[in-house]
Amino acid sequence: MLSIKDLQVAFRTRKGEVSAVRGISFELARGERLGIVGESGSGKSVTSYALMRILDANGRIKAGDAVYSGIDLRKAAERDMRDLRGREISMIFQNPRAALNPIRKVGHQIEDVLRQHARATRQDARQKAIAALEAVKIRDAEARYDAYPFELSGGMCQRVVCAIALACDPKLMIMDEPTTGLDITTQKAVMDLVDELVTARGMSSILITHDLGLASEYCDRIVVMKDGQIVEEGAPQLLLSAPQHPYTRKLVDATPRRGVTIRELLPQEERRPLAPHVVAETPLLEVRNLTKTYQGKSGPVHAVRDISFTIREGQSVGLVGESGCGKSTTSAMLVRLLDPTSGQLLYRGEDLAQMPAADFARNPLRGKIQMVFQDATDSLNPRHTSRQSIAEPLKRMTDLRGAALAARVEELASVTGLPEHLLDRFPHQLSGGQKARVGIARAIATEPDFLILDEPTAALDVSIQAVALNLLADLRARLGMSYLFVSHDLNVVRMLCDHVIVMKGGEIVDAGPVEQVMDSPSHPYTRELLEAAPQVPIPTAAA
Amino acid sequence: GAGDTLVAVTAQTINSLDLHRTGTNRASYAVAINCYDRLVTFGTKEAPGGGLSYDYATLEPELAESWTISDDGMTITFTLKEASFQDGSPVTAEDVKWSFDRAVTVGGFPTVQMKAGGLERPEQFEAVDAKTFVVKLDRPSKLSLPDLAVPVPFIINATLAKANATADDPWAMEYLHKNTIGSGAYKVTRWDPGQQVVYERNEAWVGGPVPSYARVIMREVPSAATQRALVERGDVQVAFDIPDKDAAELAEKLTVYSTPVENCIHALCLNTNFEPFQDANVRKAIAAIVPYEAIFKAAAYGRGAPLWGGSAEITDTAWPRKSPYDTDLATAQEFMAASAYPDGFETTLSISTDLASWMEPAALLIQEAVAKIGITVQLDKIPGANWRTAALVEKRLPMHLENFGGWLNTPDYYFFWAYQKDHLFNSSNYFNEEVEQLTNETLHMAMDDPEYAPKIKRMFEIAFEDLPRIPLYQPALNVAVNGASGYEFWFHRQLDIRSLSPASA
Amino acid sequence: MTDVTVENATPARAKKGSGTLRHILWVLRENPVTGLSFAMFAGLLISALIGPSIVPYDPLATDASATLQPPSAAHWFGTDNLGRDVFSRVIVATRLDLVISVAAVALSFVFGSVLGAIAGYRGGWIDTVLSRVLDTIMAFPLFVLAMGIVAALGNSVANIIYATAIINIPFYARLVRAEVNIRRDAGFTQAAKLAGNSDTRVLALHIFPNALPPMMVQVSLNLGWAILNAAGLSFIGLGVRPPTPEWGIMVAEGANYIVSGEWWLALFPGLWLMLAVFTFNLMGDGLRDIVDPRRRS
Amino acid sequence: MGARGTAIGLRIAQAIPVLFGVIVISFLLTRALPGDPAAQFAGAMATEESIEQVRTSLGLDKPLVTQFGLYLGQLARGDLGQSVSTGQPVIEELASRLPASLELTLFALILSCAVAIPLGVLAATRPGSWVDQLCRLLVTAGVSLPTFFTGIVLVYVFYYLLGIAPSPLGRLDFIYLDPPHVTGFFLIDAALAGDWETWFGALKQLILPGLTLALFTLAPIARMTRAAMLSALSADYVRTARAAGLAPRKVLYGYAFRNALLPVVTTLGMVFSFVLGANVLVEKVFAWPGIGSYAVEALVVSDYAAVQGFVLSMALLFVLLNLIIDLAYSVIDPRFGTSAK
Ligand SMILES: Nc1ncnc2c1ncn2[C@@H]1O[C@H](COP(=O)(O)OP(=O)(O)OP(=O)(O)O)[C@@H](O)[C@H]1O
Ligand SMILES: Nc1ncnc2c1ncn2[C@@H]1O[C@H](COP(=O)(O)OP(=O)(O)OP(=O)(O)O)[C@@H](O)[C@H]1O
Ligand SMILES: [Mg+2]
Ligand SMILES: [Mg+2]
Repeated sequence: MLSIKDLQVAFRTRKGEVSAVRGISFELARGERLGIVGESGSGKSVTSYALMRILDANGRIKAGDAVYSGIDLRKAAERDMRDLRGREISMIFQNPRAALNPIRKVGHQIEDVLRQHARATRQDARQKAIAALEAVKIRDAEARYDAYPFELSGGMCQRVVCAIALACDPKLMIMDEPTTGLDITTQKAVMDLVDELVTARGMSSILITHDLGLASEYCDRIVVMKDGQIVEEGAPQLLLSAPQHPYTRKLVDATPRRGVTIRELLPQEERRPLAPHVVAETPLLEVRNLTKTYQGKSGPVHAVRDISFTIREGQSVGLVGESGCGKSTTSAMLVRLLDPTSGQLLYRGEDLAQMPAADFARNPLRGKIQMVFQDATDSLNPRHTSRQSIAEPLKRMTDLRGAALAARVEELASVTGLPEHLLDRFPHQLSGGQKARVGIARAIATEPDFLILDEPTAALDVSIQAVALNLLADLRARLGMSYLFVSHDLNVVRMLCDHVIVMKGGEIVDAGPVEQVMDSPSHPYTRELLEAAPQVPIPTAAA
Repeated sequence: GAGDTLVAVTAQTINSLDLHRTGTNRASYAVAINCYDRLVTFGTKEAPGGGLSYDYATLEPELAESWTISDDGMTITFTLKEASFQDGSPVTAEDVKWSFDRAVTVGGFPTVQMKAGGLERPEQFEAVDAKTFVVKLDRPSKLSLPDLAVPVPFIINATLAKANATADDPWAMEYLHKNTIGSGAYKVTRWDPGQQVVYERNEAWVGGPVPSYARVIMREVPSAATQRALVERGDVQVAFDIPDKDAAELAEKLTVYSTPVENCIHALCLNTNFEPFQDANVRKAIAAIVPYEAIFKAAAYGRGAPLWGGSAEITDTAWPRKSPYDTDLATAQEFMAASAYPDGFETTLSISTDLASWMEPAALLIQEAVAKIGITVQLDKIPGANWRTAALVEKRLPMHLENFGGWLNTPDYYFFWAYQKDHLFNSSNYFNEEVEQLTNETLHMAMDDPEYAPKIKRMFEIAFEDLPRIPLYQPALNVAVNGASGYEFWFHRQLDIRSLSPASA
Repeated sequence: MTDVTVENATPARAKKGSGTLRHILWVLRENPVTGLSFAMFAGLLISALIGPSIVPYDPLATDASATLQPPSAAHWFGTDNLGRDVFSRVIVATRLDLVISVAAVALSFVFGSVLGAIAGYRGGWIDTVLSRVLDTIMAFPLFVLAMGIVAALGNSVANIIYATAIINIPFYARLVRAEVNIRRDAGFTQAAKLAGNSDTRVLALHIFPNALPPMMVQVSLNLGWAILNAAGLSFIGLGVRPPTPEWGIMVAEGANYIVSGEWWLALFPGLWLMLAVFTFNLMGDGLRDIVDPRRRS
Repeated sequence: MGARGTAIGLRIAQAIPVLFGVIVISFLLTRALPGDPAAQFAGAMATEESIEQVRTSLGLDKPLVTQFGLYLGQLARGDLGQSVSTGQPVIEELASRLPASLELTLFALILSCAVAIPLGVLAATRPGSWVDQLCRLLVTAGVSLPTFFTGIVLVYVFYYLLGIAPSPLGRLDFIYLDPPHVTGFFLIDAALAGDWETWFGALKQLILPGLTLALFTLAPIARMTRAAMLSALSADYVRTARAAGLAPRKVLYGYAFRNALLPVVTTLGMVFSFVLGANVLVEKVFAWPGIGSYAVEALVVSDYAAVQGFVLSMALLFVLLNLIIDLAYSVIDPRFGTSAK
């Protein structure tokens, strides 16, 4: 149905020509579900844009053939391509909210496609649009027709995007990371829905993702891309259990899953034994009846309601839960960036909640409680080099100056595995993993006792995530820090933490040692979370 | 049709149709002139700069048919013409009395101007019968009759005015502000403040020959360049009061009348309240260094009349007249050396933003020239709104430019305003006992009185010796005309549209 | 160990300095229009600095024998009604005009930034009050407000600068407020707080510099505006005092001579004025790129 | 609709302190003006007493606070006072002059939008190309010219030299009569009256001053259109629309352009109020009987009531304009009034 041969795509940029896709070939049969995985920048998206011929103006297909049902996609006239898009081949993008025109009713957006491809007339467009909405199982489709994207939740937006994509009964559906940015439970619901529809209509599909778990769950065949080339392809089971190409192996290894240790995420040759960390009995931080209520425009928002827990010295506590359940609010209060509405924060017996957050900057304990942020890019000042960012806490909170300061910064860089020549780069000149290292180096600069990690790896590729997680584990062992690890990836929490807390709607619904909570979940919500997480069907790497 | 409509442009804004109203500006006097009659008016003569000019020496009837002056000169009896107001009602002596009463009662400028002619109180005016009107004076004055020919004592339809008066507003100020109810040659049919005034002819006018134009539009065009373009292209027939430069250049293409303004002098004033200027040698030094020629060229483009380099001997009573000074560095340096400030001094030369077009070039040239004798001058531009207070009322500007012109064309009248202590235009704070006395004596004295000429000459002598005001030149009123004729210059420097006619006619 | 780091640090720092220079050169070279605008700006600066000492005539000296001369070899831009050399006046005026615009923009930049930064960072009632005050200024017809201020205070160079600054403050304040507001809760702000910075430091050293790139565009537009504003004031008679040469006054006065054929009086100062404003306006994107480290590669 | 209604109500409420601020500042500003209005209006020949008389009649002999109180009372009765220099009630003059300024400004903006918006869109669809650079240079050149200079040059060339433009004498040549007053906008009034000759007359007068102002406003509008279009064109929803096979026109106008309109509308509002204030200079050149020239004259002679009335009416207009922008926003953007952005 679709056959691609030696496809090459290049972009003209200020720095010359960049080849994003360098000669890839694959075939897609009718009704087949193909997965494309690979790390960020490997050319997954560009491949799909090239098929649709919707590359940015500076990009072009340099060579190769792409034939869809006998039509040469490379040579077809723009008119014919337009006819093909949406009617024969559809696409779904990540971040569904942004993918919808914010100021147009979703019903009209569906109608636009229907009318464009002459699937509806003025009279029956509305009715067909509603039917399309119903097909993606949106409740109360009639009413949703008149809704604007901002009035819908993320999951609903993605359903609308699906409705647009499916409106004209295409034969091929391309999904480019369709669930990024969605909650883990929503993600599952959406994927199940799309899969069901695609199968039911006998369509072919291409799922682009960097999540091996997702790909193996919803695809018949997977191709692995790296640097614009396909390095391996095959059925999920086969590919995952016996990866041939080193890159695939690395990718498979790095994917967090049940029953592997954190070291096993790394490529085999890098697995040094992990020093054990010691969990003392003495409590480091006791949280008592912590509550935070925001004064929102439409009444108070109870972000955190009366939570209590204890973190012992050297202990790593995982905090999981859906988006908006209050994880970030809790961590902001613990790290004293935010004043709680009520409750106590006993740090080695001293109640930190008494001190206003605004004055905490001058407190000697400031250096003892630090944090690594969710989004490494956002957490680095775009105007500061890595060196400046790492030196900042040292300058403010220690007496180190001049050469001693420089030495300490370099030491921190080497501890976190940041090459020294990157120290004088600005954040935009660093990769995601490098930025994460800068963030970690900065957080441990003052040798804190307590480190909060607010989804520190959420924005990273799996292989980089694996390195970062190991780095954190090493540091914990070396410096004897306590961690509060905030995440929504249960597999990661399982590997890194001793103890886990599950939050929902601002409350703690479940808590206990990791094994207990995860292996025999007692609370239904915990169970739901665990089920929603895609599982990589890889037998625990024996080697 | 276009033939009986005249369009004139001017930069000035008419802000009231009633000259007597407080705050009425000079441009608005034109309405009083064109829409109302006075008892008498001045005759016409050939103007020195070409064209016609009013003639101060002859008085002609306007609403009055004739008048007699009693032997003691204290009573003037007027007999009125058979005239009617624009609403058809006849003009009576009662109307005249009411109008004169109004002028002397409302205060402000009209009252002051009436006073100059010895007309101060309503009791001085009497309507003997419908056609006979009597003015009684406190003392005989040569200024009384001419003062009745200035725009102020215009005659209003009293019946109509009173019908529109209220207890708060007995003189119908509000009504007259927006309506012209006279017997004059024109009436205002439309007034868009800040834009235009439209006059329409009164066919029944008896004050003079019926005007040629049935309709006259006075448009306000603030930009001189635009005015010039308009008249040059013939889109308007008259550009009134244009800058000297445009006048000089337009004169080659169109008819341009540049009439030296009678009894008006552009002068450099030295304030005797400030020490250096108390020194007569300093004043003379300055008078000898002022680059008259250059100023006349740069500020006036040669329009008007020079007022420098005259003979030292005074043989007649003509005024304005040339001062005996001329630009001469050596003389100036001599005077300066003889003064108490041989090394010069610093001072400020002030000009008004409103009059910058002539003051600024003049001031710049003066600034440059006096530097040669060691006087460092800082230029100061004073906002127009402040000028009167600073220069004339508070008299606090050390060195400044000034442009007084007297309506009544006699030297004593000029001296009265500009050389007498504390009088408004004496911005130099000048005081000289002899001048005070001479002025007082000559002000009301008949000009053919044998004592008159010697006294006036003496006044001139002192003025040129003491030099509180250094005459620069006599300015001209410039009017460019394209397609019309009959322009007549008036002392009030407003456009008299009554005498204008199409050029071909 | 210490020695090693000292050695290491020094080249690193040196590299950083030249990096900035290289960055600037790169920005200038990358876009021909930007490069052109900076070249023109350099020209303006040079004429402001050394102009008065190289012009052929004293800009204040009158010459009654050579008034209103059209451009010639002796007087490149002709002479004015007092015989002053227009070329000399135009060149000498550069300094004053640059001073007026730069000073006015600097003032409004500083005050607007402080006000906007506080409002954006603090939020709450301070923000509300400040926003209302700024709205009030904006609700004035700005040019007329400037006129009023100059008329009330008197038309000196300083007052023209103040008036221009005041009417521009709201633009900076609003811009900074918005920029600060979106970064108030950004990750790097929180990180800076964690590093022990007080609120003031966080605001001044971490958040505010990030608002600089968009502000640079505003600065460049305002520099041009300030000159136009001063020229407008001159046109209605509220400009700097004579005989000081200033472009606005020269254009305003020269405008009266256009119809009479002495076009050079308004044209050349007008051209220079336009050139300066043009230069400033074009510089905006370049300035922004220079202060924006994200544009570095 | 509820949220929008509340949001708009809130905007109106927010305008109240602004208006009060404007009243206070304009009051203080006028009192700070140099010159003694009493002396000014008593006339050149006035005596001490007559000046005092004028002062009392203008109420300027009372302490400032009392004057302010009286002024507020007057305002509450809808009375803006009487201009001393023109002798007319301020409100009447504003009513007759405001339409003139508005007509000119609107005309200029429409002219400007008609050029700048397509230009901006064009530049955005080809960023970095020579078309883009040329647009940038052109519009920047336009905004670099002092308006009075442009105006004079246009008059010189098109009226004086070529004679194709009508005389720069305000809103209507004197061969026409003003159309019957309905809105005060000559173009509209003449059209209503069906008097097409006058309509063309009024249009001809509008062209040069309109062009002068339009040249000046091209830059902000074109630049903002370009920027907004660029960001809209690179938005995900445009990619979605393209991937769904929508026609390029539909994508460009139905999707990208409508979203780009939002910032453009804001810019338009700012430009409008700016131009209305900056009209002053152009009105002077073209003898346009608008409120700008009125304000200048009033300011020069310290005519308190006129200046205050002018400033207040401009502030009201500004508030109204913001409301209109909000309304436009609420029409274009369904998110208006909700917290979502
Ligand atoms: N418009 C463009 N101009 C220049 N280079 C581009 C452009 N679009 C993409 N690229 C380059 O093409 C390469 C492949 O990008 P692509 O978006 O396909 O990656 P991806 O595999 O989808 O990554 P991700 O998982 O992060 O979405 C990248 O190196 C990117 O920098
Ligand atoms: N400043 C604020 N004002 C009002 N409500 C807020 C504020 N900050 C957070 N909230 C609300 O508090 C709740 C908890 O937010 P929080 O950021 O802690 O969630 P989270 O668990 O970290 O989610 P995510 O996984 O998306 O990061 C949410 O409902 C959020 O909308
Ligand atoms: Mg991608
Ligand atoms: Mg969070």
